[in-house]
Amino acid sequence: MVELLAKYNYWIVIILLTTGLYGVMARQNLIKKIIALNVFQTAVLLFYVSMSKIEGGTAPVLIKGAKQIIYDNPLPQVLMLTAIVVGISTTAVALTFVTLIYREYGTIEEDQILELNKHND
Amino acid sequence: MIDVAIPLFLVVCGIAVLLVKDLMSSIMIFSVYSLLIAIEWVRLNAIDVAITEAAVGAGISTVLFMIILSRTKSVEECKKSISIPALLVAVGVAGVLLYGSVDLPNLRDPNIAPSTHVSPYYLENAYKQTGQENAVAAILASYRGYDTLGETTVVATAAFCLILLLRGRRHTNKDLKKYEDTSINKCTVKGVGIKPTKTSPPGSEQDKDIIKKTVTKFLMPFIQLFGLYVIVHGELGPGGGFQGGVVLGVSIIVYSLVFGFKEAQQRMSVKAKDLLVSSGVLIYGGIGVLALFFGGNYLQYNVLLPDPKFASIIGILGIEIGVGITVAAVMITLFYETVRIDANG
Amino acid sequence: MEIIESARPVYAILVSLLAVVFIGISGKYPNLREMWTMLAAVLKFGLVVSMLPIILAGKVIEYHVTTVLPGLDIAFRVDSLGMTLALTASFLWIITSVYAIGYMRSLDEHAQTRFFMCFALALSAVMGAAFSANVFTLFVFYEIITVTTFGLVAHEETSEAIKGARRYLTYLMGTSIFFFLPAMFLTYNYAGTLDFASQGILAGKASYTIISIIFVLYIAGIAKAGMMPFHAWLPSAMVAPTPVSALLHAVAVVKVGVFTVVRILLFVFGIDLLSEIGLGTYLAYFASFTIITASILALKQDNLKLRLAYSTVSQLSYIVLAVALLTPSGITSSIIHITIHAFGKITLFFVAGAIFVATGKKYISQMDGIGRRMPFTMAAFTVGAFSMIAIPPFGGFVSKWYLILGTVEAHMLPIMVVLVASTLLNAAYFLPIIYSAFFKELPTDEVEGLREAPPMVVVPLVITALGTLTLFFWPSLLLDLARMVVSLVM
Amino acid sequence: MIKHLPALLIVIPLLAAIITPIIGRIHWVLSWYTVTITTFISFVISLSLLQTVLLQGDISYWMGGWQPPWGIEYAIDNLNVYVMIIVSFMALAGAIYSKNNINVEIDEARKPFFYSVYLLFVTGLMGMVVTGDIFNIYVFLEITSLSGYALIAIGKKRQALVGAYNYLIMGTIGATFFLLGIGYLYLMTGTLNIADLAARLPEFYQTKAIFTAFTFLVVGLCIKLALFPMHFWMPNVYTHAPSAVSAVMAATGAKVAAYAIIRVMFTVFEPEFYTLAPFNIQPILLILAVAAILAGSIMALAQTDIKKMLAYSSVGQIGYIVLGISLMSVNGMIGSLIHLLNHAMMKGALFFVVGAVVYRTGLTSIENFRGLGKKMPLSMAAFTIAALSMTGVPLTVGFVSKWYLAVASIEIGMWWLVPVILLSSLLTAIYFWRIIDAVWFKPALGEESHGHEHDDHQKPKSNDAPASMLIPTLTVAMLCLVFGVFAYAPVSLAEKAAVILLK
Repeated sequence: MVELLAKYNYWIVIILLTTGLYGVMARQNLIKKIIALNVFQTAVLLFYVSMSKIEGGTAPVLIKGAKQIIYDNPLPQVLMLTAIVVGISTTAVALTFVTLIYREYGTIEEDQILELNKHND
Repeated sequence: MIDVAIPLFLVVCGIAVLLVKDLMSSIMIFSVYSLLIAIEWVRLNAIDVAITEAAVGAGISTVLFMIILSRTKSVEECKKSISIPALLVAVGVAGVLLYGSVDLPNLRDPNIAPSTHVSPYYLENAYKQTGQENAVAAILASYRGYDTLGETTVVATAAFCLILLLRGRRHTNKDLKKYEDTSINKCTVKGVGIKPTKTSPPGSEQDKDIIKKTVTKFLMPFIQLFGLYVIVHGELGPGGGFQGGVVLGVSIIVYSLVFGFKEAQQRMSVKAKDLLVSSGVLIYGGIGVLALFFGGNYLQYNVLLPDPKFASIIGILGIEIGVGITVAAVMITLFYETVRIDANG
Repeated sequence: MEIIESARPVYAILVSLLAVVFIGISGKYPNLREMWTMLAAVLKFGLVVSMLPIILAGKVIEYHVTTVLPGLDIAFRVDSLGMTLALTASFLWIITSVYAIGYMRSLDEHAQTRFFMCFALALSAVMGAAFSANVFTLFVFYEIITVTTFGLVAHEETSEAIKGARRYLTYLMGTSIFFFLPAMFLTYNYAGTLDFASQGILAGKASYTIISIIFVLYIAGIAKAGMMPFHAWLPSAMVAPTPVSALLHAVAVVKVGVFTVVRILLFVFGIDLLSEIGLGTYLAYFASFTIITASILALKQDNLKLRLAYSTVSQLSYIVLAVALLTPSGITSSIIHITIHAFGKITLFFVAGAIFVATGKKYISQMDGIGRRMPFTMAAFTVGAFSMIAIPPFGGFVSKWYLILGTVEAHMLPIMVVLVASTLLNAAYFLPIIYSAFFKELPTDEVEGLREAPPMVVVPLVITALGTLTLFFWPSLLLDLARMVVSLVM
Repeated sequence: MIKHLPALLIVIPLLAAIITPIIGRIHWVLSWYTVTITTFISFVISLSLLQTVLLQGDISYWMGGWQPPWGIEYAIDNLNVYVMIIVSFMALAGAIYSKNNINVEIDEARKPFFYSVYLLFVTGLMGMVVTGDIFNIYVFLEITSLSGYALIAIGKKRQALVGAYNYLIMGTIGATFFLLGIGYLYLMTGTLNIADLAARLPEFYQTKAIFTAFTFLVVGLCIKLALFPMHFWMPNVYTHAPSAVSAVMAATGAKVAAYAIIRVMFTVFEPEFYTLAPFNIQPILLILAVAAILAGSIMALAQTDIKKMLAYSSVGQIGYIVLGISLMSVNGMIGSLIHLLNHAMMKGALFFVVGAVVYRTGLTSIENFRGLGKKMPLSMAAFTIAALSMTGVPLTVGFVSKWYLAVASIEIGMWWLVPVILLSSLLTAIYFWRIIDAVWFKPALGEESHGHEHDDHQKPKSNDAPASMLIPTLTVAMLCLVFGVFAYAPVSLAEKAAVILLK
């Protein structure tokens, strides 16, 4: 049980990641796919940030003079700041595609779009 | 206990997001999910990440999703339930992950490699070398400042992409009408949002609402001041260009939500905003180039002034401002461009 | 052996390449365009002839162009074997050019510019193949011939022509990608080099099994030599205009094919290695099979060009058979037959073309009595046919004589039987044509207006027919070249 | 400033890309000049870096003056300078080419943004190549991906949007996998610097976590690379993107993804890993590569749209690159590396020509190529050269790559790969010959069949592409021949890189 809890966040990451991935691939709705993609990405964020935490550590804001303080690892946090920003950028572009697709096809369901493409070819 | 509960809630929300058919509810749940994850970041002492996640995940992306939703359909259609190939892939990925996590080190273990190899150097030297008390800001802006330049560029790229795709006239498809009424669309459950072009951009209906306007007008300087503060504050505590930029951007977005798109444009014209997207990155990149002329490497701030530590502080401040400008401008761009969509369609 | 560094072989190749450019530019002025062709043909022949004394003096000319990859060079080396092919091809190009101009203009063919461009390109490649110093260079030019002649075969652009050309390309490209290329690759892998050497390069480098596999791959890969079962491209390429069939399918393409076989057998494997494993014998019997089968198939053809095509298939295997005997006389026969057959067969094709130009007839059954109205043409045909059958005093006799000597030297009597049978078959499919052309009556409704083709068509075929005679009486140049090859490899 | 060339290589185009929209307000042509000049500068800098690397050895540039592993390092060696040259050259060619070609897709008002995004795309690729920090690869991967999605979506047909959307989804999944892989590596080693990772990883080679990290890194990149069976997003993308974009993407995007795979497989991980890892990786890659080669060729055969055909042919060609990697021998690696260059040129030229045809006729069906030899002789000559090169005819670049792959296969005893390569060459020959045949030997659609009439004097007027498109097309096509004949120059470079990778 202790062993299980020691890796608790890993399991959560795996569940979220798998859920998101399944959602991206299985859903037909283009917006739903993007939401799922976001869930998928946040799972990775959770993975990184989880590894930055150290037992008994404090946030990595350095306190002058204090020597014996254990700080959490700041690096994964920095990396994830980048990843979040990348994520929103991707989402914005993806959503733009969705609106344009809706304007051109009148639907945001993948199977219907495929159907329409077939008609066109 | 809460450390166990929040992730569990996350999982519940994550699954619920996918199960809910109504897209609006789905987005709301996703918003909750983002907030939950921000709380989780706080629990994990990642304050900077938490602020960004709250502003970006729960704030901006929810707004974006909703705008887009108002332009398309809000209901997922009643199609098949389970996709076998997707399930197989997902199970495969989960399998590999499970397999890999068997010999991963325990969480929170202070002796794992990330905590012993590179990061101690940052914690030890960040203040000495960069004058930043917030180690996150020190790494973000200085040690890995180049990554951050890249990241700012990603944001600017997104803005340029949107402009490229949405500005000007796209040809519209003539065959669209032909297919719109055919059997393909019969599966729609409620028929909500089938004629999306009729819904107006959020904001324009509320022109008459004086109270909102007054409050907004009153609040606006404070929000923006707060944004600036967050940008500059990164040196001492959580905060920085991204977070502050998002806040600044949100202030303009709120303004245009309340006062309408046209009014907001008078405050900040599209051209000026485009210019800001570029100028933020240019400030950032320019400071890097400046360092070259002072004999340092690219983005080496400590050569800019005689006192290396002070130079570093100034340099980092400069790039944080650059990031802030770009991020704010991009957030506004995302909003402006998506709102403008059907004006062109 | 003295080696002379000279770029002259490269010039011989470049002449017609340059001509391609000029032909392309002056496409709108047919006379100017044809002048380039003629000029290039004469220049090329002159360049080849200018190298002849050096070769006859026992020297070789070498020129290294570039190294593509370590071990893969583009390099040229002019020796007696290559010289034979180069001389034949460049001389016949002059004649064929005259003939082609006459033929194309008489029939008012379309896309003549493209036609002459491809023609010149193909000739460049033939020179390149003749002068190749290693398998790689040879392979490159072999492929270039395939591609450029595709343009000639497909010339008519009718669906039949396209179909024939596709088949042509499929066979030649397919075999060379699937067999020739791997063979070369394996050679490189085991021998470590691809340069031709007079004693071969594979001896002692690989086990007999591997060598046999490489051998089979080479033989299967060089489909241009027309060995069965990869011969079917030849008849289907007969859809091309007759000058193409004449030069390319009686001379350039197929001769490069057999030349490649000879080159590979003698200079990659080497006589000693082949006789040690006994591969020559297998090849000889294999070739015999093609000789007989193709002759029988030729008997059944009514289309004159098709009959000639099958005759070519059979005659090419003579050359392969001769070299496979691995004896001095055998090799001599194979080399001189490259030239002798070229002269004979080109005459026959010219005749077929001349008949088509004059009468529009393609089928043997329509040619009764034609000899009376076209005496020069049919006389030339007779000369060519007799040379094919190997009746003295025509060139064909010389090579068959050496071939028989070769079988005796190799103690392969069964082959002798094949030769006799094939000679009879040759006679059986050529003599009836001559007979009906001269001794049967013309159908009465056709008497009017039937006469010889224009002089530009007739003169060349008379010249080649005379050439066949010359080769019987003065074969010394050819024999000298052949003997030099023999002394080199033996 | 010479010392700072590695940084300037990326910083110049990056800042130029940011300025481009502003400059473009004056007149869009200025933005075109910006892009052309900047890519040219990058190309020149790459050449100068090549010289430095050859003469003085590898270069390490510390961003912000921080020593690795604490700061971000630009590590330039034989391998990435070689890829840099390919990318910057093709980017330059694409930029010149796009000047007129892009008229088909967008109006003048948006051109400055197009060029900005184009330059960002290229910068992202170049940034991925020169960096010595694995997370930095991810950041630049995202720059290039985002701009790539937008570039595709401006395609004229609405299918372009769907293609771009699917690419975005797949690309994001791939990038996220890559990020996840980095996370595993980081968790085990605590570092992000590639050289440092290489030094610290060997003790973990047998762990499951590192194997997982490897799997996610490579799978993520394979999605980007469009390796069979992860290729399905790619044909639609190449088909519907603007031709200039398809050309540059095929010529550079896939190449950089392949480069990243090589980097991860042989620099981050060292060859020893493949003997110690819990599963044997080589056969899996090998099978995927062979499947890609055959499937790509076969599917290309079935296409009627030329762009789609080229896209499927790319699937096969990517198989070649992966095949060379999976052989894990010096000659195989040379084959892969040389194919990076060769395929970039061949596919670039082919897409350039197709773009010119679209520009002139607006159609992309293979039928439509009939009789084009007379109308667009120079373009079609370039097409023919590139197509012959694709089939692997000697004296063209295609032959060189295949030769090395075959040598490597025999060398390690996998002779059965040779027939595979041959078969695919044959299939390639078939699907390209269809077109060459139609171009030169068939009358144009709608024209009467000639029969025997004399058409030399009345042939249709040649109406070839404008010079801005012809020049890059012909240059690239000629290079297919030049490097086919003088193959030794790139091969020696590739050989140096291969030897170091497999040491």
